[in-house]
Amino acid sequence: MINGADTVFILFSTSLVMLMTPGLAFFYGGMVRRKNILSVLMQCFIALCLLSLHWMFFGYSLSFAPGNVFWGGFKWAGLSGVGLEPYAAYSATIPHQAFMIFQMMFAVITPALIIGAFAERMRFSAFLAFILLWATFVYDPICHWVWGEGGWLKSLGVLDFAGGIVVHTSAGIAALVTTIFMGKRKNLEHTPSPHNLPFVVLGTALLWFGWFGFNAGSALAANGLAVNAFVATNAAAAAAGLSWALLEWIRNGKPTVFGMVTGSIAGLATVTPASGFVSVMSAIIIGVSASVLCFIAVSITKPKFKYDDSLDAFGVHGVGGILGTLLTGLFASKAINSAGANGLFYGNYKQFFIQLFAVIVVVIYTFVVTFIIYKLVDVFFRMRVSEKDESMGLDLTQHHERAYTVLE
Amino acid sequence: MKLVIAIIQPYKLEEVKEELYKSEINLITVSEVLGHGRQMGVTEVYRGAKETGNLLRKMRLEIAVNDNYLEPAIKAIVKGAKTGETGDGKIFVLELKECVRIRTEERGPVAIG
Amino acid sequence: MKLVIAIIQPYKLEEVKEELYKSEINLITVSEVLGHGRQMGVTEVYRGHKETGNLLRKIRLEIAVNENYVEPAIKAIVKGAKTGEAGDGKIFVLDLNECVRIRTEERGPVAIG
Amino acid sequence: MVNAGDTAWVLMSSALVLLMTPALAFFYGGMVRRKNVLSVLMQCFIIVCVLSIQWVVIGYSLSFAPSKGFWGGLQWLGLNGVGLEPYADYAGTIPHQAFMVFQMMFAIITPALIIGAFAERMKFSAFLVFTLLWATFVYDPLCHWVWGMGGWLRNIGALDFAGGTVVHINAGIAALVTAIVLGKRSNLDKNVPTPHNMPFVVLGTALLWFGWFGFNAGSALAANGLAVNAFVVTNTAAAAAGLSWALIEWLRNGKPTIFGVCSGAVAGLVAITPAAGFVSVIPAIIIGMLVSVFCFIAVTVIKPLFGYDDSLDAFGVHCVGGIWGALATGLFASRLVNSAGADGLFFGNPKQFLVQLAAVGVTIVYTSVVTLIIYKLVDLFIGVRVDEKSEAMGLDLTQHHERAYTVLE
Repeated sequence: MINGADTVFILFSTSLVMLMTPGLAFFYGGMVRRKNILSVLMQCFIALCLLSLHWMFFGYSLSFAPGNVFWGGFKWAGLSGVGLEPYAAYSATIPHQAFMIFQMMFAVITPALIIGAFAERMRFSAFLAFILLWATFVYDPICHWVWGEGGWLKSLGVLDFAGGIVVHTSAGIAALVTTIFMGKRKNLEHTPSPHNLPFVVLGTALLWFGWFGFNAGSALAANGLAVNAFVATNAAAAAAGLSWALLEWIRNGKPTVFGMVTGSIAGLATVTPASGFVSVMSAIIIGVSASVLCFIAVSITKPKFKYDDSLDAFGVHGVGGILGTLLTGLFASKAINSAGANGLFYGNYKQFFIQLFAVIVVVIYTFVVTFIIYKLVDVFFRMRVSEKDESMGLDLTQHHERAYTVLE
Repeated sequence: MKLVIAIIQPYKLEEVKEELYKSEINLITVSEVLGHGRQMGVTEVYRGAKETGNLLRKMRLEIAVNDNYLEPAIKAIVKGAKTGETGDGKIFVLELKECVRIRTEERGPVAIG
Repeated sequence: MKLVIAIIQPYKLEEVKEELYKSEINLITVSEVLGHGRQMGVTEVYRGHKETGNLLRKIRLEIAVNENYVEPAIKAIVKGAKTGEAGDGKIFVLDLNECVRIRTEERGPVAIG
Repeated sequence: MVNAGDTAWVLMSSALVLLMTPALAFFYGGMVRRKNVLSVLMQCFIIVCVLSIQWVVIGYSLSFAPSKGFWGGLQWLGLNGVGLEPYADYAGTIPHQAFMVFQMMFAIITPALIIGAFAERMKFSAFLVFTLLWATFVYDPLCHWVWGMGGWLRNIGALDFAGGTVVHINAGIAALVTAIVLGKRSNLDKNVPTPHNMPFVVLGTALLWFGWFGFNAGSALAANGLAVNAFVVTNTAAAAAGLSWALIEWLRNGKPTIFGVCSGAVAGLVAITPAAGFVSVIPAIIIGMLVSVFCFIAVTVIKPLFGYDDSLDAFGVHCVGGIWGALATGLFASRLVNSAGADGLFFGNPKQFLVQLAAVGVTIVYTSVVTLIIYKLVDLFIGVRVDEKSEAMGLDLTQHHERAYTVLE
């Protein structure tokens, strides 16, 4: 039976999650140098176009069709059999296509997150090939394991409400792999400062706004659970933004707006797997720990190991996603979501080890497969732009256009 | 004293800076300008309409030097900015009558650098 | 050789460029600056608060020329930029000691234009 | 009976569609030169204000009050009788005022689309008068013919789910007419202005795409399977069109551009608008793929060939895309998707294609004639174009006495 309110809620949540990809574009775009902003916007936008089609042709089928434990197969390829009737195994009160398109927006933003790692130096054609392969061979299988009917991690009882493993851990690890193998940007002695911080703030605002759809929408119905996820999401983002600002204040003397928005995003990423399983107080603790750990990753670990994760895709999303998945194993409670499980703090230590196991499996799988895809694409398309193109900027060399005019 | 004004390709700024620092020339002022060039530049495309603007984006350097630093400055700029293609830019040298360090009110050659 | 620096009204740039091209002067560098003016400019209004800033937006042209082109350059700029109202701008002429074409490293008058 | 779910959806959609007008402001605003960006933002914003009032006072009645005439009846002037009970002929499950406010947002964005044609050279006072007259004498009658009870195009069975003819062809033709009669911007042959802030164009596109979900899926006027279908095909067509524009550029110019992808995505959204509630996913991909081809030709071949200065391609994208969408609806519509609709040519009903063609033809003729008359009237009494010096100085400073960006601080 289709329920009107649930359908409205999912359609609206889908719109919100769609807006997150452009939100991310501005979040990242403001951070790069002026000569590269369009390349980032372009990568995010083309991901929206390309992966929408990928999802309908075969992505949705690979991820969600009732195939075997590892992937969904091609039963629903081209959306055959995915109609306007509900499909009860996923969501009994909304049209099947509504569920499909809601999930599509997740499949779009996940590869877009990786852009932060290789911004300012990747060739556009290589980028297209890379995200298409990555979505097919990394995102779709992992999505099936965790969320798909019959997926083996799902059967194991892994909790991932809105994508801590599927979205943030996988994208974060892929970011780490690409950034290591692609190498540093040129002339990095002076770390480039963000060319347009208001764009970063605008992007954060749109991401925060869209994240309500991401997390609360994952309840797939307009019910109490959705409200819990909504409140927990906001609480974690607020706590994380505030605590990052405090960390900077203590360590560097002044809080920065760039730090605060980074903290908020870390909080949002971290609470994602937990939002439907934990209470609001737990969400605040999750938010604070997100900022602490991501702060360490970004401002201590990164300079120490000297990888050039240009926009901290790994430091924020990878670290946040892994942390959130583990914390879900600590803070989850059946009192919040009876369909979930209790975590370590509620007397079920087993859940924590299930979460840990899932994280390890996904990290290894993502690392290996991303590496293979990277090498393949590098052989056929060459990943990195030439030195001259890099100093001229990707906007001019990859797209023959320029973001701003000088005089008029 | 001389005032050196150089118009160079924007993407060569890093290298020119590098070369100037090597020659111990630190006092530089950079601004973004539009310049007329003989060269075509990268064609920009807007909604399919090709655009080759005749005013191109350039970087303008202003460097005040004492006379003995003039040649090193010119050499450094040429070394950093030269590619051999049209559009590499120009260097102009002007007489500098006076120079004042505002902090100390020192004047003349000692105020430079 | 001379370096001509002109400060003009922003909206006159097109016409000045046009006139300079007619006089076969091609090497120009344009930048956006703020200039102090005697004229009032257009009053800007922000949330009901009237603002007549005394620093107004101007365009700064730099043109390097050989001696025989100084007068044509000045004439061209005046022709393009003059309206007769306060705020039309100023033209300064400086001595240019040296000019280097970075691409070929040629020097002197031959390097101009 | 008012249904809570349906009402929530239509209210949500109204908010989404409202956001499209500011989105359009940024989409267009990023494309103009720095000295004119505020004039575009201003025009879009003032339209929201002016037409919101026009709509509740006369517009809604002229468009939707049941009547067989040229306009809707006058019985709903000032929202008289438009209350919180549903009006079953339009939407049986939401308050009548919810339907009214949803439609208001369409009436607002339609004249705003035309701005793209006359940007950078129209006098603000003339713009206000032109817009008000255009909404009353072009938008309202046409809206009545296609969607109003008793409208004659509705009675012959023209399909227009969310505004292909009423919104996009209509605004696009008006754009062409004004661009031609207003003439080119000055100095255009010497240097074509490039977009002064491309990220704004991208921001506008993103918000338009976001709002378009309300535009199309909201037009189902209920939270049901039809809304989901419209939602899915809207996203699909936009994605297909954005991608295909990038491919065309890649083949033709060697590099794909973000400006191209944004233009393509908007063209795809335009084209799917009339079809959203009548076609399924695969036709949506075809509609999206092809619209980029048509609009690309219109913008890069036809426009330079005829030499009209449609500054921001309001005609090239909205009208061309809208015509293709309206005709494609006649080709791909299927009763399997929407039993209240009709089958198209490819589903064995050639008549539907001819009906669509007729609706398109009528719109083009009516709109171009009346727009021309309104333009001439306004030009006579107020003068439409700013003087040369104001144009060179920019409309921000001369029409509004303000400036978008500072130079140094």
